[in-house]
Amino acid sequence: MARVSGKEVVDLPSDLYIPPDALAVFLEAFEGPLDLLLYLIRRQNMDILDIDVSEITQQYMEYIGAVEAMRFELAAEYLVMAATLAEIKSRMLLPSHESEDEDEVDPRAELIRRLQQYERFKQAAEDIDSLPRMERDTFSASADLPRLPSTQVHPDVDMRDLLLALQGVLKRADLFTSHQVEKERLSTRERMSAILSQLQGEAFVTFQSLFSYEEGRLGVVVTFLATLELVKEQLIDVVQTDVMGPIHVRARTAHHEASAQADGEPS
Amino acid sequence: MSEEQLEKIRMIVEAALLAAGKPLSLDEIRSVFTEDERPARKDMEHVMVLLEKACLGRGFELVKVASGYRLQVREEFTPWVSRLFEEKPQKYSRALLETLALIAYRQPITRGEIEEVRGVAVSSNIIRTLVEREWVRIVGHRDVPGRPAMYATTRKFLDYFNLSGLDQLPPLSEIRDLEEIGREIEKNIQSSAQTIH
Amino acid sequence: MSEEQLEKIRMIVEAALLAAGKPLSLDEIRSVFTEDERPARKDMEHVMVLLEKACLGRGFELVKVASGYRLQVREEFTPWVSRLFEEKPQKYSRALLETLALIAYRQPITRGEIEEVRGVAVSSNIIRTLVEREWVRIVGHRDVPGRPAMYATTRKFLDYFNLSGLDQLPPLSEIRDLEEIGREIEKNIQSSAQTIH
Repeated sequence: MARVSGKEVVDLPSDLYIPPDALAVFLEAFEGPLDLLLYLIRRQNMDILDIDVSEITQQYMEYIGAVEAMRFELAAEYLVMAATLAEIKSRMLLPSHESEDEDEVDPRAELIRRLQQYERFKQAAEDIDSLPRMERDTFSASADLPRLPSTQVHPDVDMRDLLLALQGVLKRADLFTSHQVEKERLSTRERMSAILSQLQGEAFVTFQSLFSYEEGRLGVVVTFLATLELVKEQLIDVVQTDVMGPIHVRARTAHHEASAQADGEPS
Repeated sequence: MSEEQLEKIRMIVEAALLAAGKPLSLDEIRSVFTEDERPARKDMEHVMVLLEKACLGRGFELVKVASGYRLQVREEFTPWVSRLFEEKPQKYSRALLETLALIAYRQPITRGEIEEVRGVAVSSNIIRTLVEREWVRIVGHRDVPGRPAMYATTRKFLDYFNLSGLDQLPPLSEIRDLEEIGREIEKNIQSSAQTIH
Repeated sequence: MSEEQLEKIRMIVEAALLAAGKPLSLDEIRSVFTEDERPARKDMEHVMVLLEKACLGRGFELVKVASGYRLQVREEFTPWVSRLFEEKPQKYSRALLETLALIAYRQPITRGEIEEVRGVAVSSNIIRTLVEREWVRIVGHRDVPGRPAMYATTRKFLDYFNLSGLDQLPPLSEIRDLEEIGREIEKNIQSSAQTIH
């Protein structure tokens, strides 16, 4: 039986009957007309540089003929090669004219060049096939992992991106014209947040404890403004039980706060 | 069995475990040997002990799990190895940045108030992401129906942006000039995108 | 760097390569270290030599391929290891291998140029298989009518065949003497190829 390596295909004497099965396998074994030609040349022990064109052409035609007789679909390339061979054969029969230009060379040259070229890559394909290959000649080594600590990587944020986002949203909300946001001192807003986190839980806190004297006059003013704003926004209760007595403050929502506390640990 | 034979079997077992990439039972390991060379279970167990010892001073160790033996990376090296699998952080969405900006400038603010300004709903994911990153926290609840949480920024937020206080945030009046900056950035992004192609 | 430090780095590198299960470049390996502990490239190369030596007498070895370093099963143990896998390793057709060889040695090359050498049409299936395996990719289009795609091999191709670079491919056989005859033709082809570029 035929082997796919091409060279060692079952020997089919050109003058003998070719069994149909063998022919099918045989055709599959060839990668095209050049491959078939190489096979024929090797089988005849010819030197590729000194091909007996008429002998090779004759054998080639016999194969083509046999294939066609079996009504196998034959790739057009095989027929083109048949025509090429016929042409070379006829040109070699003609005496070469001296008057022809200097480029006149052995008419076999182009065929030989192509055969050699093809043979190189046919060999190269075999070489590549014999390289040590993953999953056939070796396997990549991998080890399992113990449970990895989950490391979450946070995206970086540029202040400019943040401001651009704000600008976009303010534009949409048309807040530039009302200046609603702009009027407020941010330090007051920050202090409002700070006071609110101080007021976690139900307990009242003395009004004084909101102030820190180390902050100086400005700090006191900011805290005072923040307190007023919180009162205005109804976020805190300010209680004075006795006239001139101590003032107490507590978050308006303190009695519902217990669950929120876990989320918002003051930093 | 000779020392030498055991060594060779140990190498084959190591190769098999590293190629399998999953635990192999003792019998599965034995099945890589042809019948006439297959070690007895007792010998195989001995080989496993040899292999375990051979993994001292290496990056991996032999571990016995329910379905058999496996080679795994030594736990002590996971801090390094896990960096191989760190996913590149995705960029934050525009919606998240807008929400963050509003919390920064308008704190304390409820989700409803953010939605009012933005004109669209704020997904819980966004709030969760900001809270998980510890840039935003709940500082109280507004005393209105539903008692919505009020959000404020944290010290971590300030630290990240190198601010000593919120008053260091650019005033809103400057933000209008940002239009200029914005165009610049867009232009840069576009030109760098072009060089990539 | 002390002996001890180098040993530890060697173990970490081994762990990282086994965890990755694919080749890692020197810089990818270095990236598992934090900035302050990251070894210089020179030290890292030294560690790779240490690791290579440490794999003697083991079931696996360190190999350098195009994408970097890979730990893989020693070829001598493949007969045993391959019994783990029921599927036989895929065989590739001559047509595919010849096409691959032409792309590898003649890249960048168009399908038409491959067909010219092989003397037969190249099926789309073959190209698709090569591209799907990521052994081959389109690197451009030749500026001739039809603008045919030009193919080249990838690093994955080199990795798969255990090559560290194209120069490691087995050398092409010489074209023998009668080349004089073909030289004229070659020259013509080259000059027409040059006008193509």
